Amino acid sequence: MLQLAWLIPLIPILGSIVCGLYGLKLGKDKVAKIACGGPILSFLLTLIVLLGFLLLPEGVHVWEQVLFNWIPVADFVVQWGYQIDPLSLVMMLVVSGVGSVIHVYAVGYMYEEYSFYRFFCYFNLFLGAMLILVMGNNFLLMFIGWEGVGCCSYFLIGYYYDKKSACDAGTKAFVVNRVGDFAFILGVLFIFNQFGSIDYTTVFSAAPTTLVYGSETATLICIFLFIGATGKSAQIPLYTWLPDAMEGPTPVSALIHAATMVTAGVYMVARCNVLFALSPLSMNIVAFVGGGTAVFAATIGMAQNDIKRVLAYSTVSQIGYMFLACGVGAYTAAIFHLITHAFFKACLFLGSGSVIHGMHHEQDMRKYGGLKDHFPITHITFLVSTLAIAGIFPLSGFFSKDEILFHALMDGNIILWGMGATGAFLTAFYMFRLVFMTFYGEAKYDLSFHPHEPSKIMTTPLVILAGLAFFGGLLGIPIIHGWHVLHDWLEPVFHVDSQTIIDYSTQHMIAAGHHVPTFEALTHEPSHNVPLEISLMGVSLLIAIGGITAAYFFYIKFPKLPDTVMGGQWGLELVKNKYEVDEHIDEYIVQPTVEGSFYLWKGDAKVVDGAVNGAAAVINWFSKLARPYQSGFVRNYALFMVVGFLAILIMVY
Amino acid sequence: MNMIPAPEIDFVSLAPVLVLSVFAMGVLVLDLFIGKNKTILAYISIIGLFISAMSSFGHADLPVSSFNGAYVVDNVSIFFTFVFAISSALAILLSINYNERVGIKIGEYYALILFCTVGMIVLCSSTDMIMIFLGIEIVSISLYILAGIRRTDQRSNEAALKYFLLGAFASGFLLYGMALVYGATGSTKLAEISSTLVAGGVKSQAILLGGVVLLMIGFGFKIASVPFHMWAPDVYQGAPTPVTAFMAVGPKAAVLAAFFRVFADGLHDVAASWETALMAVAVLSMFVGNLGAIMQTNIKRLLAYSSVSHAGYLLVAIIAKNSLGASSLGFYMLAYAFTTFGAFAIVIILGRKGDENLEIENYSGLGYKHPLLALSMAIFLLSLGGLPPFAGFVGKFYVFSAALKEGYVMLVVIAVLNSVVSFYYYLKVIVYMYMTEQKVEFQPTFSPYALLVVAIAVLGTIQLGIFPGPVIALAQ
Amino acid sequence: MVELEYYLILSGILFSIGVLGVLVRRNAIVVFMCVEIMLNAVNISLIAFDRYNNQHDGQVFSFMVMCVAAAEVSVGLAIVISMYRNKPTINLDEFNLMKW
Amino acid sequence: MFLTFVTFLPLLGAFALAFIPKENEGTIKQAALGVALVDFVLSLGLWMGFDNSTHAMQFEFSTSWIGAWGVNYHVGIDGISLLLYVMTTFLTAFSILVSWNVKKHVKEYMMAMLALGTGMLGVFIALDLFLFYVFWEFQLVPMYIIIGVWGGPRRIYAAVKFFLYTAVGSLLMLVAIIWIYFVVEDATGVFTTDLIFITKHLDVDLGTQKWLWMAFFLAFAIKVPMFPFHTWLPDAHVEAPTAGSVILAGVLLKMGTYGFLRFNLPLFPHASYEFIPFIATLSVIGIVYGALVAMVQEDLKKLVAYSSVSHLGFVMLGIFALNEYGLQGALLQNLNHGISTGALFFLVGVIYDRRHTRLIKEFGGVTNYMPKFAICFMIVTLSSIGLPGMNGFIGEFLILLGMFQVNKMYAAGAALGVILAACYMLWMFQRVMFMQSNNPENEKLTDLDLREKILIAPMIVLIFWIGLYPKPFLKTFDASVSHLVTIVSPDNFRPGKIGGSHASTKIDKALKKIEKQTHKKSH
Repeated sequence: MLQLAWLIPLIPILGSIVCGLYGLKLGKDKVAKIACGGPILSFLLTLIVLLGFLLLPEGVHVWEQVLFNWIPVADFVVQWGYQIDPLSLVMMLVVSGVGSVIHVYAVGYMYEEYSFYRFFCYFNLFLGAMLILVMGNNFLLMFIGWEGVGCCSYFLIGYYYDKKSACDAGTKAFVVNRVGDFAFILGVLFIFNQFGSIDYTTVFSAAPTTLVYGSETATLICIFLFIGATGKSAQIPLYTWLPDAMEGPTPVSALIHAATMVTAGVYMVARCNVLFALSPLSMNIVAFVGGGTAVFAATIGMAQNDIKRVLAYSTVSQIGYMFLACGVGAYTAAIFHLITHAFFKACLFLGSGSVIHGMHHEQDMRKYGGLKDHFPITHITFLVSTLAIAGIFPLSGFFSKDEILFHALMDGNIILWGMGATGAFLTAFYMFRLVFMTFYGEAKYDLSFHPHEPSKIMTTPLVILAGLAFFGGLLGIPIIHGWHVLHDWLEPVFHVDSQTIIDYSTQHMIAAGHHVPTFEALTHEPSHNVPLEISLMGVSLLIAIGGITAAYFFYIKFPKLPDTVMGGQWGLELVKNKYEVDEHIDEYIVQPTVEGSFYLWKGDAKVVDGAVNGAAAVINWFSKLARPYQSGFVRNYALFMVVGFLAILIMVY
Repeated sequence: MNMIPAPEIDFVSLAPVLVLSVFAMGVLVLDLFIGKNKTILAYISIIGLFISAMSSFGHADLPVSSFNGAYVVDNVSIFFTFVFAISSALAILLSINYNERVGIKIGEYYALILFCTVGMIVLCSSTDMIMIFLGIEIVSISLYILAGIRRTDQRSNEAALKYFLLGAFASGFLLYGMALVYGATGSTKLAEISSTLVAGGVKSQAILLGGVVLLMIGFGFKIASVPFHMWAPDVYQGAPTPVTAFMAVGPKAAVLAAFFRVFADGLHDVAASWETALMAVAVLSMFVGNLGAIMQTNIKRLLAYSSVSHAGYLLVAIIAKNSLGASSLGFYMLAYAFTTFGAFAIVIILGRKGDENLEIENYSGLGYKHPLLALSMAIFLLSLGGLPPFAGFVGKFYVFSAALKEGYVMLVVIAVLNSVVSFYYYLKVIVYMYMTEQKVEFQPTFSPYALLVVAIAVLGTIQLGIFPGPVIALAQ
Repeated sequence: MVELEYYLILSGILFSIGVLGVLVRRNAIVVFMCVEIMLNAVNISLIAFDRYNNQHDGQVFSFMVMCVAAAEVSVGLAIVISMYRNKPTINLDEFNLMKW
Repeated sequence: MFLTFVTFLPLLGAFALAFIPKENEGTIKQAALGVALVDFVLSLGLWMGFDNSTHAMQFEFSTSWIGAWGVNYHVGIDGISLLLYVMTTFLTAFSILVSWNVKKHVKEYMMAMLALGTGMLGVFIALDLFLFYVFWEFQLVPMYIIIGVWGGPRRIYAAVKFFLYTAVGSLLMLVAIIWIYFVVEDATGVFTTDLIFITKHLDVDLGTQKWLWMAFFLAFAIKVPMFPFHTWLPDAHVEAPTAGSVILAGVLLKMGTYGFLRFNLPLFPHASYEFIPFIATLSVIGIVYGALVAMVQEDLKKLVAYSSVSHLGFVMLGIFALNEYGLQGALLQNLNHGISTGALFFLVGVIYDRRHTRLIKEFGGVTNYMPKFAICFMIVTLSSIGLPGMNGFIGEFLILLGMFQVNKMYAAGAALGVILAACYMLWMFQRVMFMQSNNPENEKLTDLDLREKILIAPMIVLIFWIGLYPKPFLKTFDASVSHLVTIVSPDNFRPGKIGGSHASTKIDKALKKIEKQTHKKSH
């Protein structure tokens, strides 16, 4: 059964090729069938593979399928191989599962589009690339998926290619991602330099006995990889592309910019947990960047009026949570949140999508209001997901976020926890701000037209995702030991053999004469302090409710309040303008580069080429100079002979 | 009162010279009895050239020195004899039609070419300064006349006058040089001179060096090297085109051979003193020749200047002073003969009665009106520039290797860079022929003889470029 | 007994005079005569060397030179005459159709 | 002999064309294309018959040419030259079909193209310095003609510049060649220009090596072109006709890199080793500089030209990593650049034929009118910015991998080029293909016709083939490259061994290694 693994990414890719080449001839319905058939098929295959994996003998946690040698150069041999292990299985399930649902939704959403087929060509291709990303058994294959999804996201953001803003957003996304990829490549190069291989199994098994704990190399590798992750997962400082990416059609935002692609960074960091375990410094960096982003993005999210932008910033901040979790070593929590987030954020996006769809592509929330009667299903599902993301018991978000906060406090420190908590509060606030502005209050759109719930094909996915968002939390119920299914499932992946690390590093440090640190990041046991845990849950619940009530007061009870209190405050302005980060990047990086290059070009013509043409000019000049001496008078010629004679005479004597 | 011992005469060695002289006189006499059409004379002269070239194989084992070492027959001299025969023959072929066109109805013309060739053969095989002087003068005097053979044409006259006065002036220097060398070494025979130098039996170093310098000027003038080149452009332009081609190749080759014998053999021992000066002359010739050519709009002047720069390259071979140098001279001149005659042949073909049509712009669009002519012209120019796989390249390669063998790297580098400059003006002609629209109507006069010359030249150029092996074997 | 040097100096002076003449005079005939002076200057030194080396090559050489000089004269004058036919002047400065 | 035949077939074809009257252009075109295609097929035969397991020259043929000088007509092909050779025959056929609509002087054009083909092929098979030089200079002429006659407005300037600039370098190389000729003669008493012999017996001290190296370097660096010798390239590319640009980018530039592999490295290993920092610096500058300058170009062809400077910088970097990753990467990148940039020039030519302008600002929204073109253009663009899964990535990654072993900073600097490539390419693509068409002219644009589809198809196939399964290509390089690596490995010239007969020992070591490898393979 496992043997079928290679089909999983292939099917969507084939689907994409078919759509791309014959889409126009086939007609929309056929295209729709093919486009949705692919992902669903690969979802089923994933289930089969999962079954096969469960049937593997006890203690076998990794199963590799090597298709062929991709790049064989001397001792550098990269296989095209897939690795099936708990982590990749989880990702595959999420990607193909959520992916299929969103594909179905997209059929409804994009149906009016002329280049329907083009959309699904990209969409399927994306799914294939994403599956390669999570299934690859080495860094380079991951990189194929990594850039593949980036490329598809570029296509899909720029789907409406006649809109300049869309094209700019697409290009921006690609280039910003490239910055990350640059670091990623360097990371991979470092890894090969250290391990002489880039296969996960080799590298991770060799790592504890190759890299010294906290050594420069270890840190460099991790930092580079993490920078790569920030690019893909829109973390500080490379987050700016994600909000702009909302130019793409809503299903794209749901699948690529919320559920799957943007979490690739988290997956990668989780995948390399062994390496990160070797470098406490980089762990801290990950944690703080994550926490920082969580808060930072949330603050921006509070003041946005474009419904999708709010969701975009909330995505950024949620991924921040995941990194926070990774940073404190709570990889399970990170993946857990990744899953739940995939559910509710996808649902939210799709919901917003159906609203936008029903509101004739109006995205400004200030022009909504009181839509709950027009969009009953959307409203309910949206509400569920919102509660989930806000972290209300017993919805999925509650468990996952809460686990992260718990670990932030226990394995991290109070500051990280503070960040998390603030983020949670803000999240609850702006999400409900969104809900209230959209579905409640009095209608602010012109009443001439009647918003309408979209067709079944779009509402069904909403329901499914809402359901997942509701019950998804059951995957990992904390406190009660053994009920945390996900934890036990992922344990083999995230198990770090601390003892080997400590032994190797210790002797190595002694040999090198460094003082041996306390390996506290490795040694300390994740404590199970049940009362504390419960009390923390209470606290975070309170925080969430606090956020909601605040939102309630501002946007339902006293709708005037925001303007009267905050109107024109510099803080609000700053947040509204997203801290003017884009502007500054443009001013201090982009413009100077372009202008600089322009002068370089001029210099190229003037100086570098000038030297060449200059030589020619000099020769011409000389030849003009020499001309008059050929005067045509015999006496001159004779004179020159005599002069030459004297010159030679002098030379000889 | 002791007698001058009369040396026994070696007719075998002299055979080429004698044969040619006889034919020349024959032509002179015959001229009186035939009518207006002198073509027959041309045929006879060519036959004469052929026979004399063949007769140079008289000796079984070379080298043979006769007349008390005043005259020698060796590979070099034989090879050069062939170069002369070929070039003179080509010149005659070119002349036949041209002379009718421009109205040169003088039978002596061919006789003069033959006499000139006699002088060249003497020049390249003599090892005695007296003989060398005689050779040079035979060559020069015939050339003075040939240059001015179009008596009614002012340019021709002017060319003759300039060439004559300056030539005589230069011979003065040459002669004085010979005299001083003779005085310093007590002999006019190169062999004895060098032995005296080796033995250190020089009477006065000062006189000797003075002589060397004067010789350098005399020879330098004849091969048109800077700063003694200034006659060349004017004379080349003024003289009838076949004569121009002729004097660009044959005499230059002959003088170079003598130059080589005197300096590389005779004065080898004092090379240190003249080497630098000669290098200076060589480098100057390259630069001035190329720079001068760039500006030219008249194809004949352009070729004249390019021949100045070629003189520069050839001096490199003399500076090398080794056997490779001698043979490379021969090969280079042969290649140069083919390319130059080919080029001038096309120049002649493109001219017509009353209009020489020498402006380079007028060649615009030739490549599509007369593709074969243009193609051959391009081949000749590229060969002159030294681009493989044409003869010129092999010649350059040969000369440069001769110099590099002796380690004159800088000199060769300069020469090489100069040939890049030379490409510039050769390409300019090609640009006109292929890359600009036709300006004037072409009215070429296709004469079978000229076309024959072109054909021979193309074959020679390519043959020497692609399969130079046999010829090189001969030259060595 | 006259030293060799004197002859050499004499011929040197004559030669220089000839050269100067070529440089300064405009009349074709005169210029040509100056060239002849140069040749004869050389003859003097040839004979002198010959005498002081007591050989015969020098004398032979000088005879050769005379013959050549004679030949040159005939050719030269012929050229000058034919030139004169086209353009009735023998002032060299009148002759520079061709330059540059 | 077969190799010789394949090499000279185009030239024969050119002669044959001479006898077709210039009126019936159709026949001429078909004949030319036929010859080129046959040649391509034959060269594929070479590839089929090629034995990957050895570094030795194959299809070798040697006969005395200029006996007096010991110059031989010695040709042969190995892993380094084989694929360049095949690519040359391919691109020759390609560019003949590209220039199907050439208007004036069709006959001359086709003849020039075929002659050029032979010239280029000869460069890749010559195993004799003299022979190599002959081909090397010979192919200048047809290219000069092609640019100068069928080029754009400033074609003459560009053509002459191209010719002279290249000539400067190669003539200095000629001096070095003669020098080597005598050095070897002194050492062995044999007059020969045979490359194989010389590689075995050339044995000069470091100082001389450096001088000779510099002479060869100049010739090849101008051809590549490396910064700062690149300025002839934009002019040549912009003025040349489409096919000319394709050939120029696809083959002529490769001659430079090939020269480094065939001459600089094996002949002067120690000097090459010493010059690594020098080359690496120039290459990195070239990569970044080319990319930056490309970003602000207004003319599509200029942009692609400068991007070539950047890409070739990568290749040079790979070569002078002097290890297998770098070298194989460089060789593969040679092909990649030939394919991607060749295709780019072709596509630019396609819209140029329709709009008679290449200014980016003239375009916009082209996708609306030429969707198929848009797809192809996008694929080629992505391959040229090295998207994984396409050809460009593998080459670039291997090169970075190789350089990283030598010096991390150079690799990092080069990797910057990866970012910049995305910037200039995508920005260009956006301005040309996307957004609203601001110019009514664009609405007249028609999509790819059959000929153009036939032309672009193989390129796209190759792009993905090399990207997804490069093994066949890499395997071809393998033996030769590892042999080369053993030659240039620094332990051949540790202090004290210089001036000894290390050349021969070097070869022996190499041979042993190869033997071992083949042994392994056989088991």
